Amino acid sequence: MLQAPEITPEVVEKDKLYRDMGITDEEFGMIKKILGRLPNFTETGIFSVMWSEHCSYKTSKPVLAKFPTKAPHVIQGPGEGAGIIDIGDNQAVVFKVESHNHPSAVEPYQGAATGVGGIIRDVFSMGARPIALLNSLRFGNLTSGRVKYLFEEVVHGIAGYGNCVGVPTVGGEVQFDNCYEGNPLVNAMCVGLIDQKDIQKGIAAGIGNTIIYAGARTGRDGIHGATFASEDLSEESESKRPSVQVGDPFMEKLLIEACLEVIHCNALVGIQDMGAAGLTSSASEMASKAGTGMEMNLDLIPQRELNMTPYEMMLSESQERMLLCVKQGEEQEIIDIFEKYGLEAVAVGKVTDDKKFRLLHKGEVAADIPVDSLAEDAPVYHKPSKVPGYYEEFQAMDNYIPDVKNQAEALKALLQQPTIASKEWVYDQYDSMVQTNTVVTPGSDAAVVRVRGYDKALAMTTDCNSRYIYLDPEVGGKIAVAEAARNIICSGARPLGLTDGLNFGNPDKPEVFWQIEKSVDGMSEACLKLNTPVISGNVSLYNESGNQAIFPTPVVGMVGLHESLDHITPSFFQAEGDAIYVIGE
Amino acid sequence: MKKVKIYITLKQGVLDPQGKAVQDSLNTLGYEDVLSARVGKYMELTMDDHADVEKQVEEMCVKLLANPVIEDYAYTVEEVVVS
Amino acid sequence: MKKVKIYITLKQGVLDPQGKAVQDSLNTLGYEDVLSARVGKYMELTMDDHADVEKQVEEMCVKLLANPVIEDYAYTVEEVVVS
Amino acid sequence: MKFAVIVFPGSNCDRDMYHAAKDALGAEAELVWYQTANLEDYDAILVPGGFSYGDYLRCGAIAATSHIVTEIKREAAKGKPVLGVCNGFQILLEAGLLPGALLRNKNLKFMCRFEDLVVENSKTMFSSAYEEKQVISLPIAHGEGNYYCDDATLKQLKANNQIVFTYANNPNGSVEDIAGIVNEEGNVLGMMPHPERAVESILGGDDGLNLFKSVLNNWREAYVTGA
Ligand SMILES: Nc1ncnc2c1ncn2[C@@H]1O[C@H](COP(=O)(O)OP(=O)(O)O)[C@@H](O)[C@H]1O
Repeated sequence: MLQAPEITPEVVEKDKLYRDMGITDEEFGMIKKILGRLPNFTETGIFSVMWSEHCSYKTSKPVLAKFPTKAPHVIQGPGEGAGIIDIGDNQAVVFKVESHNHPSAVEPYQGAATGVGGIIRDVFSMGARPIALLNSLRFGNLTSGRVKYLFEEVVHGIAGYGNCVGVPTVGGEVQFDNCYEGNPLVNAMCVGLIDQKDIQKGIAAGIGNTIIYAGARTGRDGIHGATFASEDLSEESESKRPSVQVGDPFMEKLLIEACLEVIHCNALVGIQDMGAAGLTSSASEMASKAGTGMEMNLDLIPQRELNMTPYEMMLSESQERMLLCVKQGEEQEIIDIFEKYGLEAVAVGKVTDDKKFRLLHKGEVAADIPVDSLAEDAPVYHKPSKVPGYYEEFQAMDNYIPDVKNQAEALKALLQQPTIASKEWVYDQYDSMVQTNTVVTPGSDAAVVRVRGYDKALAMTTDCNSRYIYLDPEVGGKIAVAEAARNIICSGARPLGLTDGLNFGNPDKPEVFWQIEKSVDGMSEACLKLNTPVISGNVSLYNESGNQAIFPTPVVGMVGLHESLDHITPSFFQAEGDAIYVIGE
Repeated sequence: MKKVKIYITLKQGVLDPQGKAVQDSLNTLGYEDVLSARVGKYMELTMDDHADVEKQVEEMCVKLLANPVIEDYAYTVEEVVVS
Repeated sequence: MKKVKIYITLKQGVLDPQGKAVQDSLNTLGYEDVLSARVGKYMELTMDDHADVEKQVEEMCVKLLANPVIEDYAYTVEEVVVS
Repeated sequence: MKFAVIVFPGSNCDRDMYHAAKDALGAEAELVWYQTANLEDYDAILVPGGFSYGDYLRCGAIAATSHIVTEIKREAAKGKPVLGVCNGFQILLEAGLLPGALLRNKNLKFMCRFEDLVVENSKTMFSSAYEEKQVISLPIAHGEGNYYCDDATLKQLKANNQIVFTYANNPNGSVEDIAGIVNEEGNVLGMMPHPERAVESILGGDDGLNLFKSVLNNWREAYVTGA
């Protein structure tokens, strides 16, 4: 399936090869109409990744539109690599959460590691220095060898990558439940700090400007990762995967430093990381956002393997790569900075005025697609939704009041639950102190990272009790946001806003789609009440294995501001003799 | 007694950042003839004699020692000559 | 072209926590015949032909690839047969 | 007094070290990229932690072959203080500036937490602001901090009083609980714990500050008349 050249457009249509890539018959019809002809194999692959849920949010878009995203302090809402909020003194905080569930189920160390790498790139591509990482993990119960292996390796992977790049991992959460046995969840969040004047956008503007490719070479890794992320985990998915992506945190560390130097060059017009669907999504999105077109010569793409086809290059998910738009004639200044860090940076294309996404390969046109059809104009679906039977049953039940005979025993039994027990085993493996700004390390309600040189600090947390959301998605959604806000407030900070990671089962099932809608309703209501807009997020659907869906798990990552370092309050008792109060109901 | 030598290498096409760093470093040190480097693991097991040693080693590689998603393995089994 | 295979092992007497962990896991999995395990590195270099390949490999091991305080090394040099 | 903080590709405690010297100690400090030709202009050299070259092959091994290490050796031979922390310690060992090697932690895991250390030798230029046998608390953050040397080397380390810090509760399996050692001349210190992470009480403690103060005080005594 990977050797494209001999597969003609006619064969793609006749043998319905597009179906293997996740394109439906109707969508194939739309593509023919957009192009006014049959798409070739490469073009079909490009549409398939751009129209996958992962890139286009085709089923979740109508739901996401419900989130409140605006507030006077929001500088950048959803739509760019990460959201941005004003924190005064011409500074801003940048943050986003991202899932890497499916890769982590197949190869837990690398899956988790590359998840961390991806979210860090989202943040520094905005021009921000990454200052903290958090994560939100879900596994089956720790009774099987496979689950223990997944848990250990995911934690090793997060540590392996985060520790090496020198961004402290300051918080997170872990929950164990049977529903995650075959489909663990690995969500990573990155927080960055930026001077507002340095904010970058992922745009390819200015006709004639140069497109520069920087970082790792392109290999055959993770081809079709984006479509893979939008399917449930089956036996097949293992064999479907040509090759797992391996992360190189050392390369990423160099990329961070080089990119944070490059953003100060006048020559830079736009910059974006190559995340899911790699070169295809970064290039087409940069052009679409700027209202331009782009032409790239694939012969110039740095390649790690021999004889790569356009299809393979465009769909590769090799890690640690960035795409830049640079003023024509001023390329060398930028290339020199990358070279100082030992990184490859090559001009591979230019901005055009025809709103086309055109790829050249060995003297031939390998793809020629209206760029907006890939990004902005991807199809959107309004899926049917239906109240699940289980929910109606539960609602009809009487409230259950547990009859606890021995309080001390019950407390001990609870504390032994892995979900409740101390997570020191996990966070002891994370470097939580590098950058020497971590005031409150993992183990408290919210982590606190001070802003060096100012009398202020940032509080951050990830939260989601998916059992509540399963029982009642709307109330559970409110609880998730409220819990995050309480954690922030307990640390002494004012909540600023949140990023959400929507992890759900197969949205084609009306009951699952209902869960998505209702939890977003609940979350939105809480966001409005608490004045914590949603500034970024991620959607991961099809989290099912063997027909069992996970509990709906919309992870909330929230950030708050301490207006003075004196306000920082840890969550543990400070001194003997201090009084203890309980407040609330 | 048997001595088992196991070689674990990254599958063709899987990125090997460590190998790349070793190659770059050797090139920088002046060994420009080094065209590529790949880094893997080498393990030595000492095992009691047993009818099924080979079968066991094969199993151990699959179950624990190698990660079949990204690694290949090979092994040899030798008699330990007690001198 | 030459293919160089390099084997790096911990010196006798240097504690090998990773080897110990591998042995313990194998024993736990039921492979009780495994009496000991040592974990080292295995590298493959591809090198351009050169009069001094062996000498260069020896040097590279001493200068970079192995740490003489804790490690031993061995290598083989093979002709790459281009088919 | 002017400190050089060496920045290798992959160093990540470089800025922390810089802030410790500049802001907490109040000395002059500069970040020095590893391709810089020489270090003559600096009075002391700090080799920070991190993952130089991704810790690929062996921690510190690739960095130890770079040109700047030759320069560090040259300055060390002049008697200038050289401090290597964590990955910096690994680099100094790989470069042969200090004896021994670091293996993976006994439990094979990366560990990040505060640990109690005992000051075994308070007569070095790095430890003179501490009391002999004082117990101090510094963060560790490493996966390969398990110090190893052969018996002959250990004997020498003891005979020359080169062991500066030991762990009160050995976290990683180091021989004789060793956390930090100096060379025979006493001007090169390597240690796994991070003094630069413990220079402000808001970050959990400032026991590390005296290490930098020791260096500064000794330099003043030697070079500043009337000090
Ligand atoms: N659940 C969500 N809530 C709000 N915004 C979202 C959500 N999911 C995705 N987004 C926004 O959609 C945009 C595209 O997301 P994504 O494709 O994950 O980013 P990237 O292209 O960096 O990988 C981002 O700006 C993101 O913030």
